[in-house]
Amino acid sequence: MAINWFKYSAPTTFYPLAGKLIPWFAISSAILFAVGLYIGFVVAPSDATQGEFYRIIFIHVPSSIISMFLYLIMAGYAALGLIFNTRLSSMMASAIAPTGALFAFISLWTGALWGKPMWGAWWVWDARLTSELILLFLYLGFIALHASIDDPRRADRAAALLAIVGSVNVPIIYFSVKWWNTLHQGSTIKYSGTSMHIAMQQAMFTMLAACWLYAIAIALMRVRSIILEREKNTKWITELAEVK
Amino acid sequence: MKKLSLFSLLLLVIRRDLVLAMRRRADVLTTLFFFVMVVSLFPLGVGPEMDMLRKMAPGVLWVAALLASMLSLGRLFSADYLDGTLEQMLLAPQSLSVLVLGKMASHWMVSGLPLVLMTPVLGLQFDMSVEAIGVLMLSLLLGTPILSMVGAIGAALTLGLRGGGVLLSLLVLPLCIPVLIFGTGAVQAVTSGLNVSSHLSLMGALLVLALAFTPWVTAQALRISME
Amino acid sequence: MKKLSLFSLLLLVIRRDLVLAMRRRADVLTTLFFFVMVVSLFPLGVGPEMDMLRKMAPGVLWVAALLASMLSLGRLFSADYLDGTLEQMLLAPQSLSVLVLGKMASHWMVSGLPLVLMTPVLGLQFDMSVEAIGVLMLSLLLGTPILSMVGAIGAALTLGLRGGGVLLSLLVLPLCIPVLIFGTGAVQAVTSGLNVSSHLSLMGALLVLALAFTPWVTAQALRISME
Amino acid sequence: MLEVSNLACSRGDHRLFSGLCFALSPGQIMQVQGANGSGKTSLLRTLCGFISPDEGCISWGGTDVRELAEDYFAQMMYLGHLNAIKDELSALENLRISAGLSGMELSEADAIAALRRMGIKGRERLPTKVLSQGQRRRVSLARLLVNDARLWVLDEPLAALDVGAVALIGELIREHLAGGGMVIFTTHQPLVVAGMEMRSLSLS
Amino acid sequence: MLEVSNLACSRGDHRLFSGLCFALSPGQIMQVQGANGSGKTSLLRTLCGFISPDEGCISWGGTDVRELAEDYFAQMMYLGHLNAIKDELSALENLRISAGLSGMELSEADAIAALRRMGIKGRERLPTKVLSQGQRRRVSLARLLVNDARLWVLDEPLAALDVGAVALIGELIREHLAGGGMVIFTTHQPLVVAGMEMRSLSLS
Ligand code: HEM
Ligand SMILES: Nc1ncnc2c1ncn2[C@@H]1O[C@H](COP(=O)(O)OP(=O)(O)OP(=O)(O)O)[C@@H](O)[C@H]1O
Ligand SMILES: Nc1ncnc2c1ncn2[C@@H]1O[C@H](COP(=O)(O)OP(=O)(O)OP(=O)(O)O)[C@@H](O)[C@H]1O
Ligand SMILES: [Mg+2]
Ligand SMILES: [Mg+2]
Repeated sequence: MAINWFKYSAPTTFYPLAGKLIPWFAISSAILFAVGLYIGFVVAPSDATQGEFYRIIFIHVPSSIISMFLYLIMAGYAALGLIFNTRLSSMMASAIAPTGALFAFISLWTGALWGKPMWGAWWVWDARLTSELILLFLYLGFIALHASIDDPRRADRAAALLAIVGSVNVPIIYFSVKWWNTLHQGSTIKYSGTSMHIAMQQAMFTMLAACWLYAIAIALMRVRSIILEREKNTKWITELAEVK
Repeated sequence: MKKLSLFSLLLLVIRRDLVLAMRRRADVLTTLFFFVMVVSLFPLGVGPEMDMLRKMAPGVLWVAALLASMLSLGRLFSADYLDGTLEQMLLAPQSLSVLVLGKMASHWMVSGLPLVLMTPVLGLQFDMSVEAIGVLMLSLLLGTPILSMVGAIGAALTLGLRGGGVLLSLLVLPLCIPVLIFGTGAVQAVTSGLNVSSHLSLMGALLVLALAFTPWVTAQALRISME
Repeated sequence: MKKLSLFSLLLLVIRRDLVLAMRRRADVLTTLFFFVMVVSLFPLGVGPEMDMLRKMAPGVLWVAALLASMLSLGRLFSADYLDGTLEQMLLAPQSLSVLVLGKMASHWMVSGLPLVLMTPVLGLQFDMSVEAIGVLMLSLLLGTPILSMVGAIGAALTLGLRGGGVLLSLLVLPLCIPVLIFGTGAVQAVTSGLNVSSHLSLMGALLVLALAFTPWVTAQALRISME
Repeated sequence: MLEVSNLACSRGDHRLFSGLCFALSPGQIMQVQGANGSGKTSLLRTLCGFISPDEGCISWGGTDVRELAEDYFAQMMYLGHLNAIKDELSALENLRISAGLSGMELSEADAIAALRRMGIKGRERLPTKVLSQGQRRRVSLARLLVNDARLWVLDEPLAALDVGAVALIGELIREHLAGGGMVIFTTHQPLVVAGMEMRSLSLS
Repeated sequence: MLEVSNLACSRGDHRLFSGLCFALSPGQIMQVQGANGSGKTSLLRTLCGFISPDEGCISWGGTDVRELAEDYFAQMMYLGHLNAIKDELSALENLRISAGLSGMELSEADAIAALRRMGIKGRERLPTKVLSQGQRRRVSLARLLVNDARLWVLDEPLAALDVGAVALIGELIREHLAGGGMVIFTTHQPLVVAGMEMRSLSLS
C-alpha cells in the first residue's frame, strides 16, 4: 500500500493529524519519565567512584544526545523547506529550534552541576563542553535570525541556510572527545559490551525514549500554533472548530 | 496639542529608542550574546588552566564589555542620520543636549545594563569569588554608562563616514581606557584584600563628569557632522 | 563595448572594492588599529606578568583578529544594499558567485592581510619566540580568509536587518570557532615542541572547503535577503 | 518676517549663488526654481542653518537666525529629500514621535485623523518599511498637519506622490497661507495653490 | 517577447493584484499606472525576479524567466527607486563599473560621452556624493545609454529630474523603441514619447 506522503505535508491535513497524535506522545512520554526516574533514582545502585552524584547522568546524557540529534533534524527539515519550498517543513524546523535549545541548555546546566563535585569547577574550557555551548549559540542564532526577519517566508529561508551551514558543528561535538584530550569522558554507551550496570542502562534508555517523545510532542504542539498563526487568513482555518 | 516639558521630552526619546530596540527583538539579546561569546572565546584561545583564567577574568570581562558597547555604538546615531530623523532633531525647538542624553540613556539600557546583569554567570564560569563578582558588577554598573556617553561623542563625530564603525572604536577606545583600568583595578584590589572604595569612587567621579559634559559635547559634534 | 570574461569580472569587482576602501583612506588603517588596540588592551586589563602574557599571546591575537574581521564584515554588503548596487549585482548576467568571491577577496585584502603583516610586531610585544610568531602568521594567513568567507554568509543573511552588526557576530562567531581552535592549537603545538603540520593542514583543508562552498552559499543568502 | 540679504553660498570650488536677497511676509509663498544642481536644496538647507553661508545674513522678525537659534526652530519646519521616518515604527508612532520631538504632545486620535487625511487609511499600524514610496512620503508630509510652525521649508514635497496627493498638498498649503503662514519650496512638478499669488526665485 | 499571464502578488495579508495578463513585443512601451501603494513597484520587482509571485508565470521569448535566469538578466535592465551609485566614486567610475557588472567593458571616452549627453558636464570626476539629487539620478540614468538590453524596466525614472532631463528621457525611450526595444515603466509625472503609442496598465 502506498502512502501518499505529500498529503501529510500540507498544513491542512497535518494540523488535525498532529492534534490527534499529541496526546499519545505526551502521555507515553510522561509514563516513561516516571519509569525512568524510578529506575534511575531508586532501583539503580550507587556508583563505586562517583557516589550518588552520578545519577544526574540520567538527565544529562539523554538531553545531550537529543540536543545534537534535534539540530540535525531541524537542519534536515529546514533543508527540505528550502529546496522543495514546502511550508510545513520550514514550520517544523522553527518548531523544533526552541526545544533543541532547551535540551542544549539542560545539558550544559546538568553538566555544570555535575562538574562541581567531579572536577571541582562549574565549568572547564574543554572541547566537548565548548562545542555544546556553541550548539546552544547556533540554536539561539537560528531563533534570533528567524525573529528579526518580519516576512515569514524570507525568515524561513534565511534561517534554513544558517541551520544547514551550522550542522558542521554536530560532528565536531560528537568527535571532540576523540580529537582532543579532554576532561570530559568518552562514550560509555557502546554497541558491543558495555561496562554499565544493567539497571543504569535501562534507566538511561528509558529516559532517552521519554525525552524523545517529549520533544516530539512539544514540537507538534508548537507547529500547530505556528500553522494557526501563519495561515490565520486562509479559509480552512477560519472554518476550524477551535477557532470559531 | 500641548507643549512638552523637558523631562517628558527626555522620557519620549528614551521610550522611542527602547521601542525601536524592542521592535527588533533580537537587538537587546544580541549585544548580550556578543558579550557572552567574546568572554567564552578567550579560554578557547588561551587554554583551560583555571588558575590563569581566574586571574584573567576581570580583564576579559571588562574588555568584552567595552567591545560590546563599542559595537552597538555604531547604531546610536547612524540610523537617525540616514533616514533624516537627525536633521529633524537638530531643528527641534528644545535643547539638543536633552535629546542626546535620552539617546545615551536608552543606549545604556539596551547595551550596558544587560551585560551587568549577565556578569555573575560568566564570573562563575571563570571560578571567581562571590566578593570579586560583586565588585566587578559594581564597577561595570558605574563604568558602562561612561562608555555609552563617551562613545556617543565618537559616534557623533564619525557620523556618515563609511567604515565609521572601526574609526569610531579608534577614537573612543583610548578615551575609555581609564575606565577599564579603574574597573579591573577595583576587582584586583578586592582579590588581593585591598580597599576598593578609592577605585570605585574615582569611577563615580568620572560618571558625574561624563553626565555633566558629554551630552553638550555630543550635541556640538552632531551639529558639526551635519554641516 | 566588448564582453567581459569571468576572470576580468572578478578583477573588476576586487578593484572596485579596493578603490572604495582607499577612498575612505581611514578604512584600511582603522581595522588594523582596532586589532592593535584590542591586543594592547589585554595586558592593561590582565596585568603585566610576562609569563602569563606569553602564554595568552596566540589566543589574544587570534581573538582580536576574529573580532576585527567580524567588525568590518558589517560593511561587506550593507553599503551595496542601501544604495541599490546589490540589486544590480543580482541582475548581472553572470554568475553571482563570482561577484561574491570578488567581494570576499577584497574584504580579506583590506581587513585580513594587514593583520597578518602586523602580527610580528605585536608578537614581539608579548615576548613570543620567532618560531611561534612564524607559525602564528602562517595560521592567520590560512585562517583569516576563512573568516572573511564564512563571515560573508552571515553578512548576507543579516542584510538590511537593523542591529545586524551584533546579530551577525552571533551567527558567525560560532562557525569560526574551529578556525580559532586550530589556529591557536598550532602555535601551542610549536611552543611545546610538537608537530604543527597537522593543525595547519587541517586549516588548509578548511580553506579549500570554504573556497568551494561559501561563494555559492553566500549568493543564495543574498537572493533570499533581497526578496 | 523672513528676510534674506546678500546671501552667497558655494560648494567645493563652485559658487552656487550670490547676492541673493528676498523677504517673505505672512501669507506669502515662494517657489525656488532652477535646473538640477542649481542650488535649490543648498539654499533651503542654508535657511535651516545646516549650511553656513559664505556671505550675507538671514533674519527672522528682524533678528539674525543664528542668534535666535531654538526660538527660530520653534517657528519653522523643514521637510527634506529624506522622509525622517523610522522603518520599524508604524505610521502612527512615527507621527506622534516626530510631533513630540518638535515639542508637541499629539493624541492618538489626532494622529490618526491626520494620517487619514493624508490617505494612509488602514495602514496606520503597519511598520512603515512595508509601505510604498509614495505612502512613506505621505506619512512624512502628515507632519504638516500637526504642527504650528509659521514657516514651512519644503524640498520637493511632491516627489513620489500621485495626482490625488499633489492636489491635497496644494490644498494644505493654501490653508496654511490663509492662516498667515509662509511657505518656501522647490519642485520640478507643477503645483497649483488656488487663489494665491506664487512668487518665484530662479537660480541658475 | 515578454509575456505575463495570470500574475498575482501579495504583500503581508494584502493582495496587490491578481489575474494580471499582458504581453509586450519589440517596439512597444507600457506605463503602469495607479495611486500610491497600488503595487506598481511590486509588479516591476516581480518582473525582475526579486519577488516571487503567488501565482502565474512570466516568460521571455516563450520560456519561463526563472529557467532562463542569467540569460534573461542579460537582456533586461532595471532602474529602481534607488540610484545604485556609490557616493565615494565619481560619476565616471560609477558608470564604467556598473557597465562592467552588466558584463560590458566601457571605455572612458564612451562613458564621458554618455555622461555629457545626460548633462553631467564638468562634474564627471567629482565624487557623486556632492552632486544634487537630480544630478545623481542623471548619473544613474546614464546607464540607459551604455547598455544593449532589450527590455527596460524603469521605476519612476523621472523622479527628481528637471524639465530638460524629462524631455531627454522621452527622447532616449523613443530611440530605444525605434531600435526594437521594449519599455515598461511607472511615473506620476507626464512623459511624452513622440510618435509612439503608449499602452497603459492600471492597478488599483
Ligand atoms: C557543562 C558541562 C558538560 C557538557 C556541556 C557536557 C556535554 C555532553 C555531551 C554533548 C554529551 C553527549 C555525548 C555523546 O552522545 O556521546 C555528554 C555525555 C556524557 N557526559 Fe557530559 N557534559 C558536561 C559535563 C559532564 C560531567 C561533569 C560529567 C561527569 C564527569 C559528564 C559525563 C558524561 C557522560 C558519562 C556522558 C555519556 C557519554 C556517552 O555515553 O556517550 N558530563 N556530555
Ligand atoms: N565639492 C563640490 N565641488 C563642486 N561642485 C559641488 C561640490 N559640492 C556640491 N557641488 C555642486 O553643488 C550643487 C548642489 O546643488 P543642490 O543640491 O543645491 O541642487 P538642487 O538645485 O537641489 O538640484 P536638484 O534639483 O537636482 O535637487 C550641485 O550642482 C553640485 O554639483
Ligand atoms: N506586510 C504588509 N502588509 C500589508 N500591506 C503591505 C505589506 N507590505 C506591503 N504592503 C503594501 O503593499 C503595497 C506596496 O506597493 P508598491 O510599493 O508596489 O506601490 P507603488 O504602486 O509602487 O506605490 P508608489 O507610487 O507609492 O511608489 C503598499 O500599499 C503597501 O502598503
Ligand atoms: Mg535638491
Ligand atoms: Mg513605487
